[in-house]
Amino acid sequence: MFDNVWLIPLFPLIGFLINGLFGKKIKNEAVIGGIGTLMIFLSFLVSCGILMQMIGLPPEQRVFEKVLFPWIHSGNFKADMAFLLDPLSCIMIMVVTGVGTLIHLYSIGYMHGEEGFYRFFAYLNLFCMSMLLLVLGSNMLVMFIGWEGVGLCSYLLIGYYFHKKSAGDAAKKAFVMNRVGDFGFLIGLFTLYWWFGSNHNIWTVNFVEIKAASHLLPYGGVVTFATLCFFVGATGKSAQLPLFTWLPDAMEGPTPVSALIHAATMVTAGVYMIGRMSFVFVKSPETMMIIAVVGAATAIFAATIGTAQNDIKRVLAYSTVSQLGFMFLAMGVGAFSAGIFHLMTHAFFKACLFLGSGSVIHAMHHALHKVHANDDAQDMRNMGGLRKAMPITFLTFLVSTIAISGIPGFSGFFSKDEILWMAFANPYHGNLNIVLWAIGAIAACFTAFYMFRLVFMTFFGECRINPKAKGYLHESPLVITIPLMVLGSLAAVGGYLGMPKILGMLPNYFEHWLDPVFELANEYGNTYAHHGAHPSHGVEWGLMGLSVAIALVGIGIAFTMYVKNTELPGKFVATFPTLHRAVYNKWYVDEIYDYIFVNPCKALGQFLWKGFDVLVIDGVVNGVANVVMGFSGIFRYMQSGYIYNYAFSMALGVVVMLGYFIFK
Amino acid sequence: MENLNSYLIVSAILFAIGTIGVLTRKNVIVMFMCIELMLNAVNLTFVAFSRHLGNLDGQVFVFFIMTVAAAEAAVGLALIIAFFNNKESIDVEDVNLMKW
Amino acid sequence: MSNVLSLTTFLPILGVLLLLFIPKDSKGVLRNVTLAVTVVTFMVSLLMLNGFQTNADFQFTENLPWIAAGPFVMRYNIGIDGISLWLVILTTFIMPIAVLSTYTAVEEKVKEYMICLLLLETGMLGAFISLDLFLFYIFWEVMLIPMYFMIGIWGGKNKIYAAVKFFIYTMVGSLLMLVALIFLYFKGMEAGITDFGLLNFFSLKLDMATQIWLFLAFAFAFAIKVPMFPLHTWLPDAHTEAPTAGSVVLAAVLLKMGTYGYVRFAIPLFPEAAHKFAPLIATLAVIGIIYAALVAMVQEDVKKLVAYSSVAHLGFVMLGVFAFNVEGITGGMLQMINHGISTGALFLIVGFIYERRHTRLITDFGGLSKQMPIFATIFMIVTFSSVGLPGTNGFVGEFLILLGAFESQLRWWTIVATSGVILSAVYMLWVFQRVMFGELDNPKNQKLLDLNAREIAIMVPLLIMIFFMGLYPKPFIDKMDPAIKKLVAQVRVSSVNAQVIPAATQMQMPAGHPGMEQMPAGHPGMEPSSAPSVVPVVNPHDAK
Amino acid sequence: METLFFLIITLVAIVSAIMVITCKNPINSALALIMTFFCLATYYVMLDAPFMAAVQVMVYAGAIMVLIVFTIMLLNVRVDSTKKHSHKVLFGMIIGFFTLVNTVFVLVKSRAALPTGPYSGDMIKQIGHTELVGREIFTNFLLPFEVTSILLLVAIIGAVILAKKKI
Repeated sequence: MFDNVWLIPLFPLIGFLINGLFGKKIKNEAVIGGIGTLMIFLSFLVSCGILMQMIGLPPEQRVFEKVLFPWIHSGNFKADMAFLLDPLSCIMIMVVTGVGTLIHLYSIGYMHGEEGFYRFFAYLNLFCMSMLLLVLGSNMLVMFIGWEGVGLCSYLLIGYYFHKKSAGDAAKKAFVMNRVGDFGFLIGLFTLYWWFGSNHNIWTVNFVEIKAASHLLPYGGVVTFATLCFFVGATGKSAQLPLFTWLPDAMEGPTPVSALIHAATMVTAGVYMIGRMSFVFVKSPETMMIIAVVGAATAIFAATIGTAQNDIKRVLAYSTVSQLGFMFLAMGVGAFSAGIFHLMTHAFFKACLFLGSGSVIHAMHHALHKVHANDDAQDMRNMGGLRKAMPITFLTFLVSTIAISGIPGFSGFFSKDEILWMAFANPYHGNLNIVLWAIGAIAACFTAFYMFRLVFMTFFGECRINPKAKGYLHESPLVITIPLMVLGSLAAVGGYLGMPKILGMLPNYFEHWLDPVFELANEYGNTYAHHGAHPSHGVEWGLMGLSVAIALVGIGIAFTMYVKNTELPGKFVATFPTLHRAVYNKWYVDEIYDYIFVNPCKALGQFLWKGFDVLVIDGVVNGVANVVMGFSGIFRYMQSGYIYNYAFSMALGVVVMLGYFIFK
Repeated sequence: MENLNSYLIVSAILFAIGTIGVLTRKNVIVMFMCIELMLNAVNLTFVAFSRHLGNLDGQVFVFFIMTVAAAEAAVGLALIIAFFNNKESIDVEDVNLMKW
Repeated sequence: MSNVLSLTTFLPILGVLLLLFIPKDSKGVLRNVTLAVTVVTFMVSLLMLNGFQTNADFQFTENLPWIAAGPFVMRYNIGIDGISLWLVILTTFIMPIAVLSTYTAVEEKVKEYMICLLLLETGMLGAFISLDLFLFYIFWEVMLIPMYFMIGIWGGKNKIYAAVKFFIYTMVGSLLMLVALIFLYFKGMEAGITDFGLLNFFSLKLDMATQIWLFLAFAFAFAIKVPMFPLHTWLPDAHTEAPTAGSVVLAAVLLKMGTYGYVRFAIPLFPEAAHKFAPLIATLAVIGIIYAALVAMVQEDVKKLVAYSSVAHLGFVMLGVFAFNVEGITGGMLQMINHGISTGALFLIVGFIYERRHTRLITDFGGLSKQMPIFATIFMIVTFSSVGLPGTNGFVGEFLILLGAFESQLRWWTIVATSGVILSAVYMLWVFQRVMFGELDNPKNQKLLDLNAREIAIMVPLLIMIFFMGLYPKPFIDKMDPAIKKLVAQVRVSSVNAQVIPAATQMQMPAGHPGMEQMPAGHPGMEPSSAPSVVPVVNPHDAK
Repeated sequence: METLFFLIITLVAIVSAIMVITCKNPINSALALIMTFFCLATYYVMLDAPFMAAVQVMVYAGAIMVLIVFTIMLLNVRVDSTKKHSHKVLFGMIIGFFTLVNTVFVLVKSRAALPTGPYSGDMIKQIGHTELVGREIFTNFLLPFEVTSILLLVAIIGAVILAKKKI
């Protein structure tokens, strides 16, 4: 089975080629969607097979490299088109193909009747292929193909409604910000490659080889530089501070895209990359700290913005940014498996949330369309009371919301709580730990608040939709609700795979599974960790209770403000107008970026073109020409145009020259 | 047969007269004739030297010069006619299109 | 088989003779014959690819006496190695495409146009295969003339200005090169070299001062052709005014003359001087990358934008070449081919819409995706190839260049240059968005036709190459590898004497990577002697 | 006797040459030029080159001058324009004088060369000048001679194209 790993990215590629080249001719939506879904489902089956085989192996043997063909070989540099299977990539392919299949299925219903249906499925398949390359790549370069490939697909899918200017802008923004990250990734790659090569004559970009040689790396120093560069790459892809602004804008794409790319898979690539290279990252305490701080800061920063948004998808987008912050926090505190665990549970519940919001938007859109109303189908202020019309959507949405809020028993609780606990109890950051924990906890509170705000505004209370359209609201078709139900149930129970030890009911399968991957990183980490007294179980229980309480507080506030006492939000806004405006406008980050980067760049470009190129360089060039022209303008008066003048000068010349030679 | 020098001097005189004609006259046809005169002066030199040196190459050259002169006459006169058709004049002072 | 090289080079001239006998009104015949000639040339050049042995020697060599004027002996001395092989093939590959692109674009003076194209092809091929310095110079000048006419006769509004600017800029450089060439020959004669054969001069030992002056003269000529900042301003004008085929050939092949000149002549002939000036040239290259990207960003004319993007791409090539290691030069060579393909394709794309709308202003477009889906797809693929997306050809070259440069002493330059990757995405995507995305609001655009079969046929070979070179560049790299290794060895031997790198550091370095130094913790260090400010000031009298 | 004859011919040649450049009426110039040509033909006879003399008379005095006279008649331009440039004449004279001085010097200096060729006066008289020139032309100068035909052809075509009003 391992040998067939190349089939996993191949199937979506086939789907992409069929739909991309012939989709326009096929026309039949069922066939197009069927092909797209089938292909990724086949990949899912192969992935399952691989997972089964890997479970059957002893942990030490769970590494397998498959070289397809040599790719770039030049001088010392060697990069093959090769895939790496280990527990980490196994989890990732399962998530990508599994969630991917569901979202493909969902899209058949959601995208029904859209212009360019085939295009959508082609892009979606291409995305899956790129993502699978990213997680399967056995060297940094193959990973980079996927890394940029998903950026490309994200660009294409955000710009799916290309006739809208906002969609085009968002697509471009996403790609460019990702490119900023790629810049970091490349520099990091170069640094590592160069360091290993020049110091130890190990010229490699292969993960396995780097892992084998990682003991040679120093702590800090060059590793800090390299890992920080990689981390820049991760912030670009995973929408962390300061490169997060593209993700909310990316909601311009169709909702399944938001679910697949901007929640479940692509944006987690940064987390995955850090996990993949944990043995390098952990060698730099400084980088670890920066990752933890950036993660925590993003978590709280995005959560605050999420509280004030009215667009249902934007709330979810900021929630995604915030949850990614949690994952980075986990990575930064050395809780790699917890981070990956959160990645997985997040994929379940956030995909479910997005798809659920898609279902709502779909219903709203149809209802509004029927009565020719121009209201915004995504604005929560136009919703309310939808739980009766859309019971399945409501139920799955509620389950996922509970999961993300961290209510015990649901998946989000296990992963998030582990992250918070590790933030508190990790041996790396000393006194910073308590701050990290506090920020994380507050962010969790905000999370519970804005998520329940979302649920209450959408599904509870008065129905604020255009009254005429009210009668047309109804539950989405089965092809949409089935993925919702599957994901909803995963969101509910997925957490039991990685139950914390302290609860003791089940072993932490997840952590054990990933042990072979992160063992080395933990070992390196131990060499400089502060081995203080381990916090007792009591503390752990206490913190767990505290985080649950915090989540409940958040839910309570949301309940008070949006169900019981609905004029409270208005009062709040009236009391703190500046604060609300700042939060509503996302702390003006976009404007600041425009002011600092975009506009100066354009101005500089204009100046260099009009000022330097045209005035200075061409000025010199044309100036030289003009001087010559000036002189010739004077000299040309020697040309009288009369033949005898020329004859005279010629004869004179002959006479003088002859005379010179004769009489000299 | 006179000595070579006398022929050479005659030839030089004719050549100089031709030059003066080209430089002073304004009638294109007269200028043209003066050029023929100069050519003939050169021919005389050729023949004189040929005879003096006992080598017929010079005379063959004269033969070629005459061919060129004939060709020149044909084309030159055609040019003059074309010019006259345009300007109703054969005065060189009217030929000044190349003026700066 | 032995003279396949001459055959390839002069087939276009035979084609010209053939064209002379076709009446100028039968435009269709003229076009088809030209196409046939270029296709046959391409086929013949493929024979060459087939017979090419993967080693570092010059192959298919021919060495015949040509002009012997006293002490000046010029020979018809030609041959190719892995470096020039691909450029020759690129040239023959691009020409049929260029010809095909003129079928509807050029209606006036078709015969003359086709003759110009074919002469141009011979000139370019000749320059790539010459192993005699003087022969190279002659071909170098030969290709100038048809290009001059193509811009000057079939160009746009401001064609005369552009043509003259192009001509004079190049001429200035090539005259300097000629002077240097003759001086070099005299130096060679002192050392017992009896003709202009390039290989003889490789073994010529020149003192540093002479090298510097000769290198500067050659470098200047090539820098104009590349073009490197700040000698680039002829390029946007020439590109904007030239007809589509002219732009394609100019971008795809002519610009490569400059970079090829560095690789084949300037660097191996004067290795020590090249080392000395590497920081300066790398600086200019990096400035070119950033500068051209910024300027491209604000262009209003699509073609000008593509022209500036050329400047940026060739900046990458220069950076790679001056890394003086296998990776960098391989990347540079690949990038030369890539740039030929993707920028050529971009110019064709601009040509397609220009033919339809007779405007190139970005603001005149918008929302074309809706009306022209095939065009949109192709444009997008080419855009991403130009941006250097992995999986397309652009990435392989760019990556190897940056990797090679990072390994060499040009580390900080590389970091700055890498940011050009961001900027290239900005300007290419921005123009793509403004042209293809958005509302189709201009009524003139609403009746645009999508690409026809001929236009698709033009683009398909380019698209195939884009993906083939991106996914499986091995055949390309393998063929050029021995020649590049030889070049690197040639340059490195002298670099030991060049005093650019302290000799002690050199000794510790593992083989293959000059200029490497242990990185001080956390802060990648750089040899103080390679700072860009160390541009030697040389007294002209030292050259004597 | 022969010297006297030479002097008379020289006088006639120079006087008619001067008339060529001084006559107001181009016809008179042309007639004077014909006179000069005849004198030159005489010189050729005196130089033992009767064939050249014959050609001179036929080509120059005959063909070319007829063409010129014909053109003058055709265009019917009688006198030069009234504009006078005395400085022009002065300059012309000066340059002409120096030309004369130069030419004489050059020619006289070159006299130093001694007879080297195989064709003596006796030989010419014995075999015949025409035959000797003919041999020379058709052996050593065959290619140039043939090329002259192309020259003439080009001249004919050129003249036709130029003289036609509309092509």
